[in-house]
Parts: sequence; structure tokens; C-alpha cells
Amino acid sequence: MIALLAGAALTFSGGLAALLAGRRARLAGALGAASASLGGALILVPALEVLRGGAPLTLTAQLGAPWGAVSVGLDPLSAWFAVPLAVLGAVGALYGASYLPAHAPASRTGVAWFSYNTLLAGMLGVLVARDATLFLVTWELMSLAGWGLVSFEHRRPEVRRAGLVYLAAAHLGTALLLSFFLVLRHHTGESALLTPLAVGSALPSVLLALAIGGFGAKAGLIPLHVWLPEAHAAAPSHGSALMSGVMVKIGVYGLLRAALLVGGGPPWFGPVLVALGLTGALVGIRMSITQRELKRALALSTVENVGLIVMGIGLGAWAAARGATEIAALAYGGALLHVWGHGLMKGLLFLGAGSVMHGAHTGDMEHLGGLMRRMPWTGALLALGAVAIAGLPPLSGFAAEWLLYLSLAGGGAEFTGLTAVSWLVVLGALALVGGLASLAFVRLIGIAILGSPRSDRAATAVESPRGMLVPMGALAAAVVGLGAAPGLAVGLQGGVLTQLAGPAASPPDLSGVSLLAAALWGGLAVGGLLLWALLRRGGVRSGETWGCGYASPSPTMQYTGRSLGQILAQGVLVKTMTRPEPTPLHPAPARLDDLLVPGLLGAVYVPTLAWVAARFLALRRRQAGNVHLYLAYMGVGLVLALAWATLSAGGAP
Amino acid sequence: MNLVLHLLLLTLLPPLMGGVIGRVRALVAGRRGPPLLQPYYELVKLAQKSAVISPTTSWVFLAGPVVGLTTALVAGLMLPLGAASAPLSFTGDLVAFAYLLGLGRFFTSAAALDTGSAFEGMGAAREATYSALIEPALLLGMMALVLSTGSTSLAALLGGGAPSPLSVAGAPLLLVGVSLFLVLLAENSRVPFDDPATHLELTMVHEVMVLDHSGPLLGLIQYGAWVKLTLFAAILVRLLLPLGWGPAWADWALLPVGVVVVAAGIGAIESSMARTRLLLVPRMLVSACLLSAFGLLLLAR
Amino acid sequence: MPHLATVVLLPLALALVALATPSNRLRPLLVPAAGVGHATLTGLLLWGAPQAAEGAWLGLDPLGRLVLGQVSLLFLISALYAPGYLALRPDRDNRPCVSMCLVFVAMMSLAILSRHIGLMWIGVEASTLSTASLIYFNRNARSIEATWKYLLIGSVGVSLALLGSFFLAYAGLSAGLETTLFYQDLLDLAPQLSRPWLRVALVLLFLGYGTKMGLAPMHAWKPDAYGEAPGVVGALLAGGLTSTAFLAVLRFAQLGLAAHEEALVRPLFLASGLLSMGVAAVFMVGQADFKRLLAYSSVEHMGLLVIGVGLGGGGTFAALYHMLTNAFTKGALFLSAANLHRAYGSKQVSDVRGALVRAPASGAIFLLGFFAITGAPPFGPFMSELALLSAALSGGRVLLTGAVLLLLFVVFLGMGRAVLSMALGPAPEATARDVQADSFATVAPAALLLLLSLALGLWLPAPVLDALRDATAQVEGRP
Amino acid sequence: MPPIVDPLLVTALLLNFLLLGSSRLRSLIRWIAWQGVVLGVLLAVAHGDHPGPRTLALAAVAVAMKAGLVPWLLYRTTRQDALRREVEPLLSFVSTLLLGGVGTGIALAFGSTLPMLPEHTTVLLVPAALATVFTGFLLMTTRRKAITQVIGYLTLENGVFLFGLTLSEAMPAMVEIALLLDLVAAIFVMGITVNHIYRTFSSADTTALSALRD
Repeated sequence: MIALLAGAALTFSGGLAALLAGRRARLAGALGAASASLGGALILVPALEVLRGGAPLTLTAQLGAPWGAVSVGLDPLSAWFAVPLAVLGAVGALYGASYLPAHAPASRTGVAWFSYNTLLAGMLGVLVARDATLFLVTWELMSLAGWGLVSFEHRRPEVRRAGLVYLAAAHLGTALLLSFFLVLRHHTGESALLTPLAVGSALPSVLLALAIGGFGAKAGLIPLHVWLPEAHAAAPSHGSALMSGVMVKIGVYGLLRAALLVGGGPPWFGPVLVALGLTGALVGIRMSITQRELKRALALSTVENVGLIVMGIGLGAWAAARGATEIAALAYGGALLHVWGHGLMKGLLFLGAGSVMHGAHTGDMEHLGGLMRRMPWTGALLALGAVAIAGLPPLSGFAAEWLLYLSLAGGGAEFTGLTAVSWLVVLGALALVGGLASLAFVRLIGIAILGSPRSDRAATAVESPRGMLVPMGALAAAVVGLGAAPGLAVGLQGGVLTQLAGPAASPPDLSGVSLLAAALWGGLAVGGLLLWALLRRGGVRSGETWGCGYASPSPTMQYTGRSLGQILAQGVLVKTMTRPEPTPLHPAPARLDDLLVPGLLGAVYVPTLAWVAARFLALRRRQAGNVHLYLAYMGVGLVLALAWATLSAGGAP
Repeated sequence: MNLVLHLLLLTLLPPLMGGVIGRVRALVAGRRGPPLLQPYYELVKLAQKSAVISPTTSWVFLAGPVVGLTTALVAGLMLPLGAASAPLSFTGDLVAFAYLLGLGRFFTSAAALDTGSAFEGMGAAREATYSALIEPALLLGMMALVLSTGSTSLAALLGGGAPSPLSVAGAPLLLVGVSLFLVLLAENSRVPFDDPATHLELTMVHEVMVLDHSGPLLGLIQYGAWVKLTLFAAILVRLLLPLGWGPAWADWALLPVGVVVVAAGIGAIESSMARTRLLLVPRMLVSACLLSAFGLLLLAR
Repeated sequence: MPHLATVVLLPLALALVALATPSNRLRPLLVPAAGVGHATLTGLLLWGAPQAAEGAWLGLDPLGRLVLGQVSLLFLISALYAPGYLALRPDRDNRPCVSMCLVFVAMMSLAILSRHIGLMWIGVEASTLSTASLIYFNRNARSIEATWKYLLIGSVGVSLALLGSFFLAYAGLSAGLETTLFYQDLLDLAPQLSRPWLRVALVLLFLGYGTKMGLAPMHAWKPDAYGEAPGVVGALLAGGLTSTAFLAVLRFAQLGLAAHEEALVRPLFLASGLLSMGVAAVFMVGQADFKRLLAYSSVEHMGLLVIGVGLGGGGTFAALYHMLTNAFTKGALFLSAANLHRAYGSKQVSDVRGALVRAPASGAIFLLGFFAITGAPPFGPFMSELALLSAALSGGRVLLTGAVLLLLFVVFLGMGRAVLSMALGPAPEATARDVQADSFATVAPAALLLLLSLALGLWLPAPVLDALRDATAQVEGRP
Repeated sequence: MPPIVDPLLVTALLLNFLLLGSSRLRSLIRWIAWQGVVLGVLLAVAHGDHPGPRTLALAAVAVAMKAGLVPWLLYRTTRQDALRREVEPLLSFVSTLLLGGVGTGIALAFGSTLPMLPEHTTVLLVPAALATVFTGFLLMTTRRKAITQVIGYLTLENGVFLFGLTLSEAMPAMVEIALLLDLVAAIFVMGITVNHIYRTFSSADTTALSALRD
């Protein structure tokens, strides 16, 4: 436990030192990166140790007045989430060391590192906190550090807007969490996170509802996901990698912890989580297809994947509630494996996107293209990440979805009546999400990386330095490794599964997936050799791409990101193309904004807040600034109070 | 021995499908049509030709055909073709089957986009969107089989030992069968969804993606396409025909015949109707999904 | 062990000295001198823990000790700010400002120490009059208007308090007891006081001293006064005067509780607290002037304090703890807001852009102060608000907790939009008008106050904790 | 309470109505001075027939302040604003008078609910005090000029002081003098502020003072 806390302390102090290093950017970078990676290592060792079956670590300290007894612990569930935190934190730090100098003014590098390291330390704090006050403090510290990262490049107005939306969502989440812990403390008299409750009356439902709201706001569950796309697009790439890869998972961790605390929870908990998760997945991937900016598309894919994870947890809870432990183990196993898998893949993709923006100085897909030839390593790594996150076989994304499919199939077969039907419908929807995901990432890779460059910035793109490619390579290796041998990771889930689905649960067997991966890699090697042989024999000639004999083909003739997603956007699911109606009399400037995807934020939240603000403004006119009115208010207040005092007290002597 | 027979069937049978379809189309149109072994000749010819590669492309352009073929073959390994069970089978490999084809499709689309031509982009967009919409139909159809036989491994579902699904559940599986046939047509870009014989780039879906592939690359792609067609036909055959009652050689013989019959059916359909309007295709795909979903609901009740 | 009165007489003496000293440059130095003197005297008094002698005019009970300590510490740190600030305004003759500031502190100390209600009234009234000239420091049309409104509403409030004191005395008289205005005697006689007189007296006193606290509906002077007064005066008002008025309100709450009048005291406090928070929330959304924004934030936190007392038990402890944390955080905010006002030459939120770039130190303090005051954890206000909310919920008041959380969220949105738009973004190029950049003298006190708020959040030292516990016990009437 | 107190209280009530009704500033100051005198006499007479030297001195100081110093100060300030000597009311005179009447009625009703000491029961002291307070409040909220608001505040103070008479034993002399000094200080500061208002706005019309608003 001490090593863990030492890791967190080292990371935080490194960040602080980087902040104090002020103008000396290189020193700040070195300090921050070294402390983050070292801290990561210090966290990884005990986490793996606990996962491998070691006894859960606990530590209780008696602090001063406002804190009272503070207890800290690392059980398999926390350890499971600590591993991606450590890995991605360290890798992101190394990447940031060479990414930041080009993207951050020397004076503010310290701020970036302070935010990054505090985010790391805060997240670890949340994972190990075992009582309400420490949990809330580390949780808010994490949110504020996240805000530090999101509004790092605050010179751009959209970054500031993203920062404000992020803060509002974070504050709403914290308010809900505050009431969660207050209700908990009020009913059980103490606020330890470990002791499961006796199944009281309405208490579990209230607690879980607050938990879904509070943790969902941070995890990006469907109604509260509006801040996620803008925030992750605004943060520096290694920051958004950490936020997408790990911070949203901390929200999922909180949800699991609440479910554990309440002991499985009421019957509605599973289905609601499945519904929320699935809608989140569908909406997330649907929006991602029509996005134009690279990092926003990736952020929306995070919304989709978190949706899948929460759906997995919902399925697990649902099955556990009905006693089907084996199916619950499958579902929880799939969700937990996806936490690791998605952390690695999304981290790789965001670092790749950062490398693209480093090389081509823009994240807008419509200005990219042709990068595979100019930035071969980044292109290849991004392609690998895309294949993985679309859930396709040989890589790490497939195993988790495979487990989810198995649990759904098992549930469909075992349960009867409405439950079976709903599980099967969910299976169909999961298949649709899988298809849309591969469409989204074919679009991402095909438009941004392949083809010919659509702007001179893309044409003159240059490969990123080794300092950025090596961490991405490490993540890519992890993705391939997890894809080839998911059994290793799932083997470690023993402790967590027993916590979640009861002692009978055992980690599912994934030997088949490894078999498939081996067969596939072998087949690809043979196929490659065959093609190489054929091409060598037949010879290769270079010729212009077939353009129907058009005289002067230009890169702009290529398919664009929007057109690739147009079929979905237009007809099948949601109509988002808007045609401007030119005014009859004097022609007003008409504008075709074919990517007008208002999303929940633009369509719902902002108008309601604006309406409330307008009502407040109308109210304010009452205090019109002249002193007579103020005195009149005082008089009214006085008379009311006096009347109430004399009347309410009745005839008391 | 079974493994050798399985591999032989898997590698040699597919081009025949192409020949049969071509021949049936010709006969219906009153022509003699090309010889049955025409596709084999084409493959050999393409293997010797030299490939023309556009300067805008990268290694993804070359990887497209290879991944397409490999995924089809590996998926083939998972399907029980004859009496024996599939060489590569594990619980839940029906999901792997679907996602393997997804991987193949991912790379062919990426290869199409790599060339940087407007037509190939169009083809890639249509292909990816249509496959995304048809994916639920395939998986729900498979689920119907899972419900009727109880195991999630293809070998058990369609294998020799298992009683023929039709006899077990009858009517609902007919619905699923029709839906799987539609999936077959959509996945392999046959007529109602796409017209392989057209030369108008704007109207194609699958063919336009392979516009720029030439020589061995084109060969690999066509061979992969036929293997995929054979796989889907094999699923359909195992679904409809009861197996496992006769001697082993009968099962081994029954499959090629069944597959050829399915190819003839496809040829008949291709010559009897034209390609539907592009805007209507999503509607047909969704209806295929609903068909298999209803079939499943009837079973799950 | 110095006599209690020295705490009052020292600042008065220095005020006279200030009136006498001719040079405009030397006079501001008297303020920090008074600060140090006042702080040392207070330290000695608090250390020695003298018992309030029977019938004595001045005395230190646990409540008084807590408030005196807080006001003295705040004055010490704000006093360090004064010379730096006055040096920036050589054009203005600071004789009235310095002397009145010292009189103000003296009168506050008098009000805190007095054991006689009439004497306390005089202390509060005199502090009102002395701050009037402080608010008028900028000598422009807006500050004269602010002063007038402050004076008028303040005087009406205080005279209501006087009427309330007389009603209290008469309550004793009409119940046949010997009339007295000594606080200790009233406390002992509390149960026998005649009910109707006592109840009306409590209402009048609560509204009277509530006006000085700035509770709704008597809050209208606060935005004008804090908006127009210079930063250091704003800090002193928001941290000092409000705490003194809160002390008076607490004394009469204690009296009410001793007379078993919970049914009157608690609902009155809760209603007024919620109303204050509601009014503050309404006026903070879309507020154009950031000093008025801070004033409304002060109204909101006064509401929180009064809600705490209205809850009783843990709520009173949380309210007192919140009084400490809020005073220091509010002080830091006002001082840094003054720096920003000078750096940009305007108080409009729309004019201030990129404060982190143009005035990094004050901008950072202002931003961190915003996070602190809206309850971000490492800082003090989070801890006290957490204690307050858990007290509310343990009292079973779910609706109240929900309302408070909702209002806190609305306030966060309103204030967040303004502060973030000021702190972030590129800074416009500095025109000639706003030439006064940050200097050490103007930034250090604000940073010190913020650190104090952070310290209170992280760790409550034993003496402070005991002071809080004794004060709560005293108010709640437990021995 | 000797019987002489009642007529004095009635005159105080009368003065209230005169204050509400007067439309010229100078008459307003004259009535407020008379109210000061009535208050001083009441202070002297309130406790028994032979007032001690201390109360007499206190009464003298009170009269000097309320009837002498303050009206002279107010008179000096009004001289600056030579043009507008009238009292511009926000609410018409008639309605303020009516409100005054209603206020006094409420004060009477409210006074009766409070249990009085035997020797105070006959005297309508509490109602008179409350009525004066209400009149002061009314003057402040319905009059436009700053001077009238100061006078309103003064009437409010007189009302509070009137009520203070009942407690003359409870309040040691020193505190009473201090209270008196404080009131004068308040008037003094208000007077200075009114002068400054004149200098900046060249008129004491407080409705002009409405720049500070949200």
C-alpha cells in the first residue's frame, strides 16, 4: 500500500515541481514525465500483485479535524482499474515529453504537467479512497485537473467553451455524488465504502439513482455525455488519451463500487444500465460518423465504448440478480476486459491523432489525406488502432465484444419470456453497433490517412519524432498482445469477478480467441508471401488511378468524410442535413451547414439554461436600483416577520 | 483425411460457383455461356499478369486483397463442410465468423479509399454502410440456430451429428432461412443489392471498390469473393438439408451438390430481376434484419 | 494579560495619530501597525482565556473569542494590502480613509467584546458610520450613490435593532423582573421573559442585525457598497463586518434558544437563509460587474451561515466553520478583484479578458478563489459546506438539502461563466489607461488569505477546533 | 406615569400627521424641531413628579440636540438648494396621510396585544412610539428629496427614543448619552453626504440615484 501511495505522491510532487519550474520548459517536461512514468510503475506493481491473488491492501489513518478517520485500500476491483491508469499514464507522459514542446508555449508547459500529474494522482486517489470525504476530495481534484488539461490551450474560444461545459457537468456530477454520500451517511451512520448495506427499503434505489447520475456524468453516460466530445477534442492529445482511456473508466469504477456497496441492487438496476449503455453506444457511434474533426470523432467513439462497458455491467447485474452466475461472469468479464482494451486502443488512437496534428498541423479530416506515405509509422499505428477499436478479430477489441456476445447468447437461451427477448434484441443492436463502428473507423482511416492529401498542410506533413512514436509503438504492441492472448488478462479477473458476481463466478475461457488470432496471423503471413511471390514474378508497373479517363484529376475529387457518412445521415436513421430556404424578397445569405448535428447539448441543455437566465433577468427588474424600493422591501419583510411571529406563536404566555 | 477433404473442398469449389452462375445466366438468356471452368482459367491468367499500382497508394492497397482472402479462408475453416466437424471450432465462433468477414470488408474498403478515386470512395461508403445494416440479420439468424441447438459453436450448430435444425423447429427457421439468403445476396453483392456485371462505376457497390486492383491483386480478390459466396451457400445448405443419417461419403458429396444448386438459384434470380434503386437498398437490408428477428422471436417464445 | 479595552483603544489612538500625521505617504503605514498591534493584543487575550467578569461591560465568551480572532487575523492581512494600495493612489488625500478604517476596526472590536446590548448597538452603529466614508473613497457619482444607499438602509436597520433592544428590556420589565440590558443577566432570566415582547424583540433584532449581515430582503445595499468600495474595504466589510453582525445575530439566537423559542428562531433563520441564497442566485446569473458578483456571492454565503444556525446541532458548528473559511476566501477574492480592476481599468466582466496572461498572479488567485468559494475540495468552503449539508440531511431535511445543492449549482454556473471568461483567453493589448500592473504588496495579502482558506480546508488545528466546539455549545445552550 | 404624559403623546401623534402632510421643507424642519421639544419634555416628566438632576440634564441635552443643533444643520443644507424648496413626494400627500392613519391604527392594535406594566397600561405610549416609527419609515420611502429622507430617519429615531422612555431606569445615563451622540453623528454624516449629493448631482433628488442596478 505504501508503494501505491508513494507512486501517487511522487506523481503529484513531480507535477508540482514542473509547475514551479516555470519558464524552463525542458526541465518541467523532464520532471513531469519522469515522475509520471515512475509513479505509474510504482502503482502497477502492487496492482498486478493484488490481481494475481495477493491479499487486498488496506491502511487506515487518523487525520485532523475536518477529515476524521481516513481509510485507504486496494482490492481487486480497484487494482483492475489501476492497471490501465498506470500503463496509460506512464506511456502518455513519455509521449507528452516530446509532444508538448511543439504545442505549448514554454511558460505554460509546467501547467500542463501539473494538470496531467494531478489528474493521475487524483484518479489513483479515487480508486483507493475508502471513505466519503477522501473520495469526494480526490474526485473533485481529478475533475479540476481534467479541467486544467481541457482548457490548456485557452486562447481558442471553443476550448474555453468546452472548459465551461466540462466544469458544469463535473460540478453537477459532484453535487449528485455529494448527496449520494450524504444519504449513505445519514442512513448508515458511517460512510465507509466497503461495508455492503443491509437491503433496506427504498434506500438502494435512491442510492443507485444518485450513483448513476453522479458517476454517469463523469463516465459520459447518455444524457450527461454532452461535455465529452468537446472536452476531449480541446485537451492536448496525451491529456485526452488519459481522459478518454482512464478517466471515464473511473466513472464506471464508481458505478461498480456503488453497486457493490448496495449489494447487487434492486431489479431495475440491470435493465436501466443496459438501456443507458446501449443508447449511449448507438448515439455515440452515430454522431462519430458525421464528425469532421479527428479528435471529436474519437471522443464520440469513447462515448460508444463506455456505453458498451456500462451495458456489459448492466447485463452482469441483471444476470446476477436472476442467479445466472455463469452468464454474469461472462458479461462482467467482457466489460472489464473492454476497460483494459479500450484504454489501450483509445490511448493509441488519441496519441496517433496528436501525432497527425503534430505533423499536419490540423485535425480536420477534410484537410488531411495521403499521410500513410508521408507519415508511415503514425499511419500504420493509427490503422492498427482503428482495426482494434472496431472490434475486429486478431486485435484486443474483439475478445471483449466476443464475451458480451456470449453472455447475450447465453442469456437469450437460458432466460424466458420478455427477458430473453430483450437480451436478443440487445444482441441485434450490439451487432449494429459493431457494424457502425467499423464504418466509422474505415471512414476515419480512409479519409484522414489514406488517399491523396487534400491540403498543402497534409502534403507537407512530416513524420513525428521518435519520442512520440515509441510510446505509440508500445501501446500498439500491448494491443496486439492483448488481442493474441486475452486469456492472460481475463485470468487476472478472478478476484474482481468474485466481488461482483459472487464466489461461484470464474473467469471465462478464451482459448478459442487465441486460437483464432494465431490462425489469422498465420494466414495473413502466408497470404502476404503468396502475393509477394506473385508480384515479383509478374512484375509491377505504376499507373494513374482510374478516373474514368477524366483529363485533370485533383485530390478534391476524392470522397470526403461527410459524404462517406452521408447515407446514414440522410436516409436511414436520423435526418441531419439542413437545406437553407432562401428568403423570397431580398436574398438573405443562405448557408448550407450539412454537418449541423446539434446533439443533446445544442438542442436541449443550452436553450433551457438560456430560458432560465432570461427569466432571472426579468426578475431582476424588480430591484430597479432606487433606494425607496429597497426600503419598501425591508418594510414588507419586517411586517411579514412580525405578523408571523405574533400569529404563529398563538396564545403562549 | 477429413481435414484434407475439407481443405480441398474449401479451396477448389468456390470458382465453380462463379462458373455455374455465369452458365445459368447465359442459359436463361438463351446463350450457351462461358465454360463452367471459366473462373479457374481467369484466376490462372490473372496470377501471371503484372499488377498496375497507383502512386497515391500505400501498403494498405496491397493488404486489402490479402486480408480479404485470408479472412474468407479462415472463416471457411470454422464451417463444417462435410461429415466431419470444422477443423477450427470453439464456443462462440459464430461471432468470430461474422467479425472475420467484417475484418475482410474493413481492409477492402480501406484499400479502395487508399487509391484516392471518387468512385472507389463511393463503393467503400456503400459497402461499409450496407454491411453495417446487414450485420444484425446475420447474427440474429445465427442466434436462431443457437436457440434450436443450444450451443454457440458453428461446428455443433451445422455439424453432421446435430439433428437438422429444420426438423427441430420448422416454420421459424424458414423465416431465418429466407433472411440468411438475403444476407448472402447482400454480403456478396449479388443482383438485388448490386449488379456485378455492370460497367457503370456510379451504380456499382462491390465491383467499383476493386476497380484499381489488377493482375494477382484482382485474382486474390475475386477468389476471396467466391470463397465467401461458397461459405454462405454452405450455411444455407446445412440449414435446409437434413444431414448425418446417411454414410459419410454421402454427406461429403451432398454439400457440393447443394452449393451448386444454390449457385444456380442465384443465377436464376440474377437473370430474372434487375438491381434495385440505391435508396431502397437500406430498406431491404432492414427488412432482412426484421425477418430474422421475428424468426428468432417465434423461437425464443 | 492586557485589559480587554486595549483592543478597542489601540486602533482609536492610532486613528487620532493618523488624523494628526501630515504626510500622505507615511499615514498608510499606520494601518499595518494597527493590524499588528490588534493581532498581538488579540493573541494575548485569546491565549489567556479571561473569564467574563460579572457585570463587566466588556467580556470574552467562546463565541466572541472565535469572531475576534477571525476579524483580527483578517484585518492583519488586509492591513498589509492598504499601504501598497494607497501608494497607487497618491492623488487622493487618504486622511479620512486611514483614520476611518482604524475607527471601523475599533468599533468592530467594541461590538464583539461588549456584554451590554446597548454598547454592542453603539459599536455596530459607529462601524456603519465609519465605513460610509470608506465607501465614498473614490469620490465619483456612483460611490456617492452607494454610500447614500448604504447609510440609509444601514441606519434604518440599526434603529430597528435599537427598538428591538428596547423591546427586549421591556420584556424583562413587563415580566416583573428588574430590567437589564446586560447580556449575561438576560441569558439567565431568559425563560421568565414575557413571551410576546420577547418574540417581537427577537424578530426586530434579527432583521436589524440581519441588515448589517446583508441577508435578503435587506441585502440591497450590499452590491452597491461592495461594488463601489475599494478592494481592501470590500474585503474588510465582507470578512469583518459580516462576521460581527453574525455574532450579534448568534447572540440573540442563543437568547431565543435559552428562552425555548426554537419554534420562532429556527424557521425564521431557515427562511431568511434560503431567500438570501435564492436572491443571490437570481442576481449572479449574467452579472455584468464582477465586484457586484462577489457581493452577491457574499449574500449567498450569509444565507448559508444563517441556514446552518437554523439547522442547529452540527449545523451551527458548520456555520461557524463556514464563517471562518468564507471570510478568508472572500477576502482573497476581493483583493484580487481590486487588482484586476486596476489592471484593466474597468469593473465590467466583458472588458476583462485573459487575466491569467495580463495579471497572472491576481488572475490565478481570482480563479482559484472562485473554485474555493464554489466549494472545490482542497479549499475550506468545501469542508464546511459538506459539514453543513450532512447536518441538514441528518436533520431529515431532504428538501432543504436539495434546494441548497440546486442553488449552489446555479450560483456555480452564473459565477463560472463570468470568472472563466475573465481568466482565460488572450489578453487585449494594454492601453495607456490600465497601467497599474500587480505589485508584491498588492498580491501577497491575497495569496496569504487564499493559503489560509486552503489550510483551513486541509487541517483544523486543535485550538481552532476547540474554539468552534465551545462556541457551538454556547449557542446551542448546552453547558 | 403621571397623567401629563398623555396629552404630550397625543401631540406627538399630531406632529406625525403634520410631518406627513407638510409640503414645504422649512415647515418639515420646524415640525421635527417641535417633536424634539415634546420628546425632551416627556423625558423630564416621564418618571414621577420630581425628576432628579440627572434626568433634567439629560432632557436639556436632548432638547438642545433635537430641537437646536439638528434643525439648524438641516436648515443650512436646504439653503444650498435655493430653487427647489418643495417636498416632491413619490406618492401623493393624501395617500401618504391615509397610509399614516392606517399605520397608527395598526400601531394601536399591535400595542394592545403586548402586555403592559400596570402603570403604563393607561398611557398610549407604545402605540405613539410605533406610530412615529412608522411615520418616519413612510417619510423615507415616499419622499423624493434626500433631505426629507434624513428627516424621516430622524422621526424614526424619535419614535424609538419615545419607546425608550419607559425604560429610563434600565438605561444608565452614560448609555443614553452615548445613544444621543450616535444619533447626532448619524445625522451629521447624513448631512455631509447630502451636501456631496448636491455637489455631484446639483439636486438632492434620490430617484436620480439609480445608476447602480443589475
